[in-house]
Amino acid sequence: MFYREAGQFKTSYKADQALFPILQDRIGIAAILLIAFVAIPLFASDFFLTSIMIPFLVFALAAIGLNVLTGYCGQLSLGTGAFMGVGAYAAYKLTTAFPDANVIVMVLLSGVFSAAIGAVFGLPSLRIKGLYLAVTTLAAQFFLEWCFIRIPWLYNDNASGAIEVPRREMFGFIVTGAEALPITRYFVVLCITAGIAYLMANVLRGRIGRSWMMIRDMDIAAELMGVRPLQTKLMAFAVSSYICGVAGAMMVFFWLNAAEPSSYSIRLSFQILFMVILGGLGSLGGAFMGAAFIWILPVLLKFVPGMLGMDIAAETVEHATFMIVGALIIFFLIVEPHGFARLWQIAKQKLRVWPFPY
Amino acid sequence: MNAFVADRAPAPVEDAGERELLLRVDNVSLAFGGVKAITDISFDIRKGEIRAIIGPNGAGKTSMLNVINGFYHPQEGTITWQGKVRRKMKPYEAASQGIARTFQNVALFKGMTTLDNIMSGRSLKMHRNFFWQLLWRGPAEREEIAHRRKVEDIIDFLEIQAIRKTPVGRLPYGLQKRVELGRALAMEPELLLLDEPMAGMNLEEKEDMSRFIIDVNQEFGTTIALIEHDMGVVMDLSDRVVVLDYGKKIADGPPEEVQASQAVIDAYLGVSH
Amino acid sequence: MLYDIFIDPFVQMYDMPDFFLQVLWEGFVAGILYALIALGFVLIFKASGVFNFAQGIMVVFAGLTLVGLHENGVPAYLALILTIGVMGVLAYGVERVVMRPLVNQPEIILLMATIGLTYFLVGFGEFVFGGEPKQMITQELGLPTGSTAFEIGDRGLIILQHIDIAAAVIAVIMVTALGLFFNKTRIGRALRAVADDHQAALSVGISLNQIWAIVWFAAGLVALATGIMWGARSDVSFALEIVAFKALPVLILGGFTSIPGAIVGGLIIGFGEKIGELYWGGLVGGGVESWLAYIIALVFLLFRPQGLFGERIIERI
Amino acid sequence: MKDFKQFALGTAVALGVGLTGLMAPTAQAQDSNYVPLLTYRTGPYAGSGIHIANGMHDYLQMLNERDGGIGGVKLELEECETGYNAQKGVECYEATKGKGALVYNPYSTGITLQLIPKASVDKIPVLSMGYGLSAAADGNVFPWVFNGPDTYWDGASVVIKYIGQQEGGLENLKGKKIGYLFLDAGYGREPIPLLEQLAEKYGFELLKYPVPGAEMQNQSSQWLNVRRDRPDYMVMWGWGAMNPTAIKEAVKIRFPMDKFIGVWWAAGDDDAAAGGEGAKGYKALNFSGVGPDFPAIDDIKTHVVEAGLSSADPETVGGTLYNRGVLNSVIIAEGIRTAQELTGKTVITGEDMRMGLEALNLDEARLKELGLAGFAHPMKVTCEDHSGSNPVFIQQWNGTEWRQASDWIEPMNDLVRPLLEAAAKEYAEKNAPWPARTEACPN
Repeated sequence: MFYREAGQFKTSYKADQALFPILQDRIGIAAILLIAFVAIPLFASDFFLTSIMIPFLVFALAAIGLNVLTGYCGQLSLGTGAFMGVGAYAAYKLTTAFPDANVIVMVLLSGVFSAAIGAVFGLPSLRIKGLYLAVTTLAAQFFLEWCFIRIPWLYNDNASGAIEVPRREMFGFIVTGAEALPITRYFVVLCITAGIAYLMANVLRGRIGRSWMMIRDMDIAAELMGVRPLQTKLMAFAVSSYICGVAGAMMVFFWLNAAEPSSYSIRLSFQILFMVILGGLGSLGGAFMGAAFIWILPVLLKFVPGMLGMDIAAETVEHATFMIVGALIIFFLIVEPHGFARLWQIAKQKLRVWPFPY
Repeated sequence: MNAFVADRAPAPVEDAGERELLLRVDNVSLAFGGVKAITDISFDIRKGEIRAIIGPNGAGKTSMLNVINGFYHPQEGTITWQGKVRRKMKPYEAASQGIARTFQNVALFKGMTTLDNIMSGRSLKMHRNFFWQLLWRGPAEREEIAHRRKVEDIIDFLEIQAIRKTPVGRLPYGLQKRVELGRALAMEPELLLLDEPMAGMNLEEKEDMSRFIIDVNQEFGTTIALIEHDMGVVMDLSDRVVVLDYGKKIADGPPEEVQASQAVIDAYLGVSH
Repeated sequence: MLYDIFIDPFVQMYDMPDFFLQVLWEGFVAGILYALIALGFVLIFKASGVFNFAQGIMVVFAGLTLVGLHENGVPAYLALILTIGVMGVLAYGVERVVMRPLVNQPEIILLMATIGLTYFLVGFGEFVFGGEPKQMITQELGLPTGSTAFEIGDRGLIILQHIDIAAAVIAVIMVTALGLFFNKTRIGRALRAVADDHQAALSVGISLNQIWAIVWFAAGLVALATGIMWGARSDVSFALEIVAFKALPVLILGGFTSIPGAIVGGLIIGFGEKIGELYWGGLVGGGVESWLAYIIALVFLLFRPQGLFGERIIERI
Repeated sequence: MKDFKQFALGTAVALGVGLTGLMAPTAQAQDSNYVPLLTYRTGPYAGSGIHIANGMHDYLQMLNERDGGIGGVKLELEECETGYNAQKGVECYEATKGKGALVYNPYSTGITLQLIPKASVDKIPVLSMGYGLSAAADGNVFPWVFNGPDTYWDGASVVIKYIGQQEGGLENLKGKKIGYLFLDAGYGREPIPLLEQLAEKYGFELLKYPVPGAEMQNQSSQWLNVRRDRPDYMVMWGWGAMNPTAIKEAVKIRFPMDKFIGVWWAAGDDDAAAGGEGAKGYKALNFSGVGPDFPAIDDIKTHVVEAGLSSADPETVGGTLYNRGVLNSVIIAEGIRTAQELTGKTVITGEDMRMGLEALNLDEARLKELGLAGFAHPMKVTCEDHSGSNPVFIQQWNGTEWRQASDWIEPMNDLVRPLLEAAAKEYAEKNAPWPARTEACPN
């Protein structure tokens, strides 16, 4: 009823292969973009921008990165945090080595380094599969974390052992550092995330995306159809790590402002993995939904007791948050193991046939 | 006939035994640890024929197909492909030389739609690199659409238009087999290996599938090697039959000849060894 | 440089044999403890195909419950029994609430569910017992404390902690008991049947739900033993959860389903990382223990993808 | 299962509605002084964090209960749980800064580093008492950051000075071996340059034993190394669960405990108690009072703890880390009071607070007035020196409680101060363009 595609005829393969072949979807995505680019900047408070939207977009990008690897190519990775760290440290080295270069270019370049390192740690994927591979990616996680601490060159020998984001300007706007306005940082993060999401959508609907999914669904059959497993998997590792690297760089440059190695610990890897799984493996939209759920829900939960006028100690709220998030994760996995993306499809299906049940 | 078929000239009809050699298997043996799957088997496949490989369960038929498309590497023996002795190769190399196959237990890409599954057969023919793919607009999109046309021809040929956008996991078994055939056809192979294409089908589906196989062979000129248990189908379809039992070749020749062979009768009726 | 890598460590081992023995002993103890954690993983994976990431937090949770009960005035042994009861309730709850609805889901979904369980247990444990680290009630439980020193030669000295010896003994007892349980009892046989083939086990009338509850309970007991031992080495706090990651390379080495694999893998990792850290770690500034085990496992896996005790994988289509 | 799905969809919608509510900026009525407390009672470092949080909260709460706040204005306290996690730290900062926050105490090096550049932009000072960035002691470069009474470099120099005293003079350190066991993070690595400099100057050998954060509770390798190297003294820069584990391991290898000295963050009661009888003799630096025998602590007990307003276990009141939290709050409270005096306002802003902290003068008389005579060394902040490099004492564990074991020892200011200034300069250069100080000096 509300979501009816009947009567929308495609007259060319081009139209049929568009990203959003259905009119309602096009309207929906336009509305979301309108909200993101116009409504939020106009009405949102600084807290909403810095503590909800910016982290949400950064995490969504990282979730897209991991989704490429895990959701589309079927290679489970627990090293996301470290790959994000590589991006952050690379961006820091680049922008301090070339202070006059455009910082956004540096952030985008930093992903190249994490892509290279990701590809190296992807090599075992040729022989090792499934959960075994997941555990070996932990080697990347712990080894890289150790490098972030042990190689002072990476953080320019700072006494604090951390990377501190210097002030950088672009077109007269301060985009990084403490003086950068939340709104500026928000726009940068939004443009990068939306841009990469769009480009990835292109890759995923073409030959390369298909070859990843072939490997995921049945690697032996894929190989017998001419897909080179090593090349394809390494490419997935590289592309995934590139995206995660950029997300990691954005995390410190546009959100945290300074980062210790512990910012890129195994916990971050789990956080991102949760977003991907709850959002829905193999769905770009799901990455956004998962990121929203895992990041925004705990932030909101903190406000609940205050709104209800209850005086509960901060740590009790934290404990409750942990329990609720944990329980909800299990709950959603039980309800719909294919994540929010599938729930969204079911919802669309319901809207399509509404008011009839089927 | 549609554009896809028009590309291919039908093979001239001649006696199967005198056609040009496409593939020859010489004295091949394959073992897993101590278990011998194939022992000293030789036979050939000639261009344009339908070659059947039959035998009781566990005779080594699927292993033979796996050897042909490079998935298993025989410990002994040689394989000659289009006149050249083949070195040890990876499966994807076999694919790029024009060997396609279907599988005994349907091996479709379960998370993808029918369309995507058949498109995946075009992987080797598509060449736009990652950066064009990122952009999509322009060459990548044109390439995609060009291949989509070919795939649509196959969809028309197999009469599966209605399930184009359906994830293959939701299809009934018979249709899955058909999609799998479509995927193999999309590779435009020289040699098509079909591993029990009619297993688990009812009579009507078998008839459809037989028709597709004959059409593919006669109109596209594709050489086909197939494993099948239904003797009626084998006898009707194939030009020559090779019979395996316990990893050994026990007969080879035209269907009528094989059918009359005492060794084959013994193997199927279970004479003790 | 080459000398430092290839010769010096062996010279050191030869020069200070007492120290080398001590290193081996520490490696042995650490290996035993890793093996115990890995054992918990193996039990659950074998019976249900679930890679239970919550094993680490179960170790903490079991330890906290034990100490928390004791702090509230429950006598040590009673607290131990009650804790065993709590682990039983936990096992039953997990089976009812998590496992049963998620049966037949892909392994990654089950893995995620156990991480969700981890979050829940962290919140719940801190809510009930608070976040402060707690002292393990070693003496109250009648576990030995103190140490024995053996003198070797003039200045050689090997110190063995009694608690470490106890840990080794308890580990051996637990493994033996589990082995007997699996091989000699009806439930054990049922469990092995389930490990081989869920469907087939169901068809001969084995209750999967019951088996799962039992393995989760067994894993809980192993977690409790680990919690006590590791708690006695440092203290019982939520940071301990991270130590449990060490069981993962052990699992890779030993295989996800092999109990002897967990033991041997644990010992290899224990010896490997102690010897690596003490004789080679200094070359890169030390502290390599956090990743050395993974690299050992990774290299090993590249040459033997099926693990220590796994059979060679034949891929079929 | 279908109902479940509908429920899930419903939840999603509800979440969306909740989100829109958050979009509206929050306004805050100003009739109190708002002090956000970034604390952590959860996570791997909760063991140390809880006591500090209790101390900080209880002292300020006591001022509210006993005196009705400061200068007649109540303090509005709000704890925000960071879990020692940089992500949540920033969130807490953003959530509270709009409410008129006067000062931030992050209690995490990572969060401190994030806040330092923001302090001057948002005009809210950062008080990182005895942690954070040592270089921030240079008030000319970091007008908004206060890290008294001491930096890690002060602490490291005091340790070496104390070891010198034990050996009968710094010159006797020649040829000695001093082991340095540290949490392998920025925190533990910071003292290394100074220790190396001292090693060169006094001719002792510095042996480094890093403890990776993930291996905090698995230190047997480090202590095997200690056993092999046989250092004469061990110095520890640990935090959280690392401390009790290290002390237990030291007991295990029979290291002489009176030659094992921890930094002031390795001075908790739980840390030492973990070692049991064997930990007797363990020493640690400290700059805040030992034990509960101070009038102000008594007031906390009567007005806060016994009134049920504290989440502290009464037995822990007066513990080292609890008292550390109290000292932190004393500095906050005195900063507010000084700011009120300077500006004549009762409800002050972050900028006023900065002046108050910069003009802070906690002399002996004032400490006595506060009921805290001898609780801390008198400290005076100047515009140049935001740390003060104040004397520190050594405390020793007697098996059940801490006892002061030395007089106040002055840090080696001649060595530390140039290092601090050089580090501050370096920080400003690396973070160029770093804003030059424009804030007037209140002194």
